[in-house]
Amino acid sequence: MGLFVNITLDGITNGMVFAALALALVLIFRATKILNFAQGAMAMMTTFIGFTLLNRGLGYWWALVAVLAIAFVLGALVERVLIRPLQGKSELNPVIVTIGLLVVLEGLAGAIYGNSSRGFPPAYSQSGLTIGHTKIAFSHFDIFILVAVLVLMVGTLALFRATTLGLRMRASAFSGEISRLLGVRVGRLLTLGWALAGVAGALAGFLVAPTSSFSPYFMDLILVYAFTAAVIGGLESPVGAVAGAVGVGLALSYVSGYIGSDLAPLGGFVILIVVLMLRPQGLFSFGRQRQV
Amino acid sequence: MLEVQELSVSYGAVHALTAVTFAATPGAITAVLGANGAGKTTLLRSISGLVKTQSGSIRFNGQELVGKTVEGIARCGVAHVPEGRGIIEELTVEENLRLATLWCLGRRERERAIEETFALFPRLTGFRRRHASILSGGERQMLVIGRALISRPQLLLLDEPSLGLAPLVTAGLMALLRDHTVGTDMTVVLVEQNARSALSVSQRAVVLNLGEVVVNDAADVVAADSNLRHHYLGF
Amino acid sequence: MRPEISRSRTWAVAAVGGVAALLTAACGSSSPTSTSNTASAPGITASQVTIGSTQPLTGPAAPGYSEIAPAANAYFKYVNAHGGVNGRKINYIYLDDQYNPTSTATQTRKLVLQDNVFAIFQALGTPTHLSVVSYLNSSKVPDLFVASGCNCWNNTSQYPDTFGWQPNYTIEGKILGQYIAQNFGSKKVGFFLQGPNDEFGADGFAGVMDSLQGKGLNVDSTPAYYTPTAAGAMAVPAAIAGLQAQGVQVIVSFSVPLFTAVAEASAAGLKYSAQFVVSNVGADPPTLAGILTGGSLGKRLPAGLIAGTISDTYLPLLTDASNPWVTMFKSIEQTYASSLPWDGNVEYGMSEAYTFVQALKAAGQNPTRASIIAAIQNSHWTDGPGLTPYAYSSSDHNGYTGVQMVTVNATGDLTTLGPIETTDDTASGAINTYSGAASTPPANGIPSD
Amino acid sequence: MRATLRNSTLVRHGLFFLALAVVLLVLTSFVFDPYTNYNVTEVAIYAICTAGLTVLTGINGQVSLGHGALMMIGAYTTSVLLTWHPDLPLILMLLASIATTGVAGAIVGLAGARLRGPYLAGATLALAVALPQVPSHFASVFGGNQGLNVPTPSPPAFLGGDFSPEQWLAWITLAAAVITFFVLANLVRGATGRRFRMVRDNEVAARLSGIDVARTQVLAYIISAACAGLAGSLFAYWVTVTSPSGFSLNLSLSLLTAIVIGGLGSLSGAVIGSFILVYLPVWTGGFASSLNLSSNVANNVPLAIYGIVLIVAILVFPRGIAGGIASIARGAARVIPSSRGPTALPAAPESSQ
Repeated sequence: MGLFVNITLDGITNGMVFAALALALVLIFRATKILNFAQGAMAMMTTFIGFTLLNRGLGYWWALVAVLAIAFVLGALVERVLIRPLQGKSELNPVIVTIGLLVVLEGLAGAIYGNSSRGFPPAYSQSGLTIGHTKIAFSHFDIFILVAVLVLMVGTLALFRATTLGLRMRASAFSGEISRLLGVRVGRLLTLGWALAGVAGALAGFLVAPTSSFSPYFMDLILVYAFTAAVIGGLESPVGAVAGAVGVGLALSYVSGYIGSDLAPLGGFVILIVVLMLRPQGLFSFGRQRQV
Repeated sequence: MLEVQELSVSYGAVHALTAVTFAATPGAITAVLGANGAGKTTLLRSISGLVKTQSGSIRFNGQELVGKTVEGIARCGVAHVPEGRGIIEELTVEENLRLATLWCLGRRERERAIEETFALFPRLTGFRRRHASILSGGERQMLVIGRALISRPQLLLLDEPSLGLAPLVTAGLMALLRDHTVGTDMTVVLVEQNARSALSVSQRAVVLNLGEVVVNDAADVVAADSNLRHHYLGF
Repeated sequence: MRPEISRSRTWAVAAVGGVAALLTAACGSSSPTSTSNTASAPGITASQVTIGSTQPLTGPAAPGYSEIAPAANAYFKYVNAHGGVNGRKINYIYLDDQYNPTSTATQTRKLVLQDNVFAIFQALGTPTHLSVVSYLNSSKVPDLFVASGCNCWNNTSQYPDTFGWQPNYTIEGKILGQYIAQNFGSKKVGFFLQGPNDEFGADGFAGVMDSLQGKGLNVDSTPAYYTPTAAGAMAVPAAIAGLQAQGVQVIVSFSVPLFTAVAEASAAGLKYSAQFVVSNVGADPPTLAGILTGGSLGKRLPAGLIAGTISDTYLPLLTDASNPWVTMFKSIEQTYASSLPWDGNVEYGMSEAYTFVQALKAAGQNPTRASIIAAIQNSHWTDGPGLTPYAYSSSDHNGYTGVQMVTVNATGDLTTLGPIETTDDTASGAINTYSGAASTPPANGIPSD
Repeated sequence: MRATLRNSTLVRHGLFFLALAVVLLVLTSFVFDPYTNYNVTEVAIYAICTAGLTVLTGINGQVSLGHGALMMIGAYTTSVLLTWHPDLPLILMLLASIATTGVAGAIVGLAGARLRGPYLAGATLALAVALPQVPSHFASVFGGNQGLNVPTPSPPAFLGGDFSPEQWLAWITLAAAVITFFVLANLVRGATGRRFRMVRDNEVAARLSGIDVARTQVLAYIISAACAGLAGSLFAYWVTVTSPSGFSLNLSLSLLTAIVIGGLGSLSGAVIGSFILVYLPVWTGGFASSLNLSSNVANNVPLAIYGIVLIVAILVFPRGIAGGIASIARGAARVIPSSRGPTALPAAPESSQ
């Protein structure tokens, strides 16, 4: 029973971390219909910048704010410089460019910071809480992760559903040409989508770094799981992304806890396939198949 | 007042428009007619900035439009209803309308304009919060016309609004269009394959053939010229 | 006339000189005491010896281990700056294989076919090096001092050109197991291993079980395994939670440093205060502390996290300032590789480089691939940084034969627990206390013949 | 004679590939040193796999981020069979790997036929990550993370004692590559290729013209997987060890990168992409080591340069290098109309559009 509780809590925490990055992927997919393979590497880079700021003596929260701002600019820059020129070409080209960016950023971080892993400070204590007389695998930092990701999700939802900015962003994503004809400055909104995704990714980096070995590659695997989660969730829905991510987190955790840690990625794969076979457009998609 | 002068557009080696010159006046509907591939859609797309022009000028109320961005032109009061009912299916009906109000109307005016549009097309009211993808062809056309009018444009560009609609619905739409144009300061350019119904509501007509203007005259004169009708308009 | 005499004398001188030259040349090709260098083997020129290696410079095994080859190279730079070996400079090419056997295979081909190395030296990792050991032996490339404790390197019939160096995992496991049996007899013992089906974890497990079996101990003989990949690291907390659920009190860990660190941190996160007994390869305190605390940044973790961890060593303690090997290597590190931290990996890399120079010297003025193999098999080196003698002979390609138990103290340094002990890798081989005297390095720091 | 040449694709391709085979035979036998042969073998292995991926992604329009996993199935088929029956002939190993991977491709294709665009990408990506866990878990059959060792095929005795194993493997692999490209070039030009392209360009139109879209997609997957299986089997012989780490997500992404950089939808693009895949890291590595940098920088500069080359290549040649060459050739043909037209480009028997 204790094992089950701990494994479940571990799965939820991991899932929340995947969710933060999955939200970033969803933001970009909604804006530009592009799968950004460099999302994890961008988050890695900003987390290293945060690491430098912390080393220079900046306080944790100030460093976090600075990093989120830098990530905003980085996201915007990537869209303007690398993605914009590819508009209207083969849909695989942006995929290759983001893979290229991933490689460049990892090379750059390795050259500057070295390839070895290091520790990264958490916002709060990472030792497990005691409830009654039982110790559980859930810490103050895990609570922080949970709250931060939920706030991110609700914020994303509110932006899309309740603000005119969100309306314009959705419109730009679904139909750039019609939106432009209605006076929407689509280019800026696509840039904004990438910038906001950069922010979500950077937050994910700050949340993941203390729980894993912090190195230029520390986001690679998170990206794969976040990607799986976003696909399960339907790629366009923030709620779907979070639900998918928690599902993937739990699947990984149960498989490694009860079957064997080496099979964990298979757990993620199996739920992805089950979901996609039942709903080829993911769980929370708009069901556009009627159009065809 | 829209003045197009010596406008040329080409796609690679293909000349889509060659030295097109015409004018459209406020308070009137100017029909642009011609066979498939005559360059009608290209003409509208170059006015709204979607197509890069090669030479010539497009002036609206004295402002040069060539060189402006699509959204910049839209914000000059130009509403373009593209071919194939340009609604955004993933947004709700109300969101489609609201989107068109965002840059031109204040917060309070916005809500009133939306209510007025629903009053104008009561059939849309029931679908207010539904995705626009579930609308029928006629309903979609109501939505795009309503959306075009909601921003109170000074220049309305309509591309084949009757395509695929039942004759009765088309007639209703055309009548509505005339009511909203004649006697106002709005300039309307109506591109149609269905020349007969277009000419019935238009005041002027421009006939294009292979990218060149072959006729530019009053609508009733064009409608009366059976030779012209036979050659270019197919009725 | 005069010119005649003069000419005949010139002839005579020339003839004598010619004979002398011939004699010298003849001696040079047959006697190791000659003074002229020839390109006697692939990778050997008159002035240089090129050797190659594959190392985890990046990837999951990089933390700590990525320092080993640069440290060895620092020792070679020192030797080169002091005249080299028989006038030859050592050129050490080490390529990154990311601890990925596929990459090891391709990088080793590059070293052998493209860079034309004389020997492979210090190639790191059990799963990685297993992918090329057959290739190297079929190509007759000396495969010296594999940086791994797998028993498999000691296989003189299949791999006559391969030599281990550190005590193999079974030797190490037996001595660790004996300590557990003597000190934690009443506790439940479990395992955290690289694996399954990884010789590193399997050999260590076998060694520990040799010492535990038949002593009435409470052993959970189903080990928890980890995969040495990024995905594997994420799964460690669940694996540790599994051991906790089984009531394991002593965790025997054959793991690379990153995974030792993750395992200990996971246990701390679960408030699971098991006793960790970790193989030497995964227990270097500076490396673990570096991973756990984030170097210059973080607060040091609670002392309880790595303090109290039990391990073993076969080299002098890093902090033993009275040991001449330690002071020598430390000063070489400060001159030739000042960016490296002073830790167990650096000591390891330099010690192994020292052994290589011993072998190269013993292989003669103009070494060949066969002569260096013979030299190691016939060596009975008495000097060297290790605590125990080497086992090398024509039938044994194991290196060091024993270890001394250590523990991490409250300040994060190692202190010894008891005597140096030696054994072999058979199940029945007895464990003996080693009482030989420690050697001292030669004055110039370069092995004599 | 000339008319036959122009009209029969089969004959023209046959002659072209025969000539290619002769050129390769001369190069590998008399020009290349063992290390070059070793690298050329790698190029040929990737070319076989990327040619299959080109059929699937470039010509049939189905994205696969999981072809590394399919190569893995081929490699393990060979390696497991070799541990059971070390004496079976190599050709049997290759055929067995093609068969098992083809079956796996049918399964993936059946599942994939329900999925589109990013969803297919997601599913195949997850496959690429998950499948290598199987051999690592079922260690008794697959050797775990350590993998299975594969003996290098030794050249037959009549070739002489100093005939290097590298050269022998280069012969085998290049022969397999030439045959694969011959078969695929004909397939792509023929009715099957036309069906593939119709499904890619417009599923609805394809369906209306009587094409069974799902069946076509599964067929494309099977063909593509068979190529991956062949490549995987040769890969096992080339690396001499088959372990899960050889088939990481990186491999799958590299294969996709190769076909896009080379020129999506063109078989010559697959070859160009495979060359880049093998030689770009060699060049960037050489360049970086010539700069005499500190070890952190030296280890990572090749990686960064590799990424920059990928990005710049796509920005400069949005249709890949083969596409870029083709449009330069077309431009030249337009400037000098008397020069030989597009028919004079037999080196690109693809024509995707």
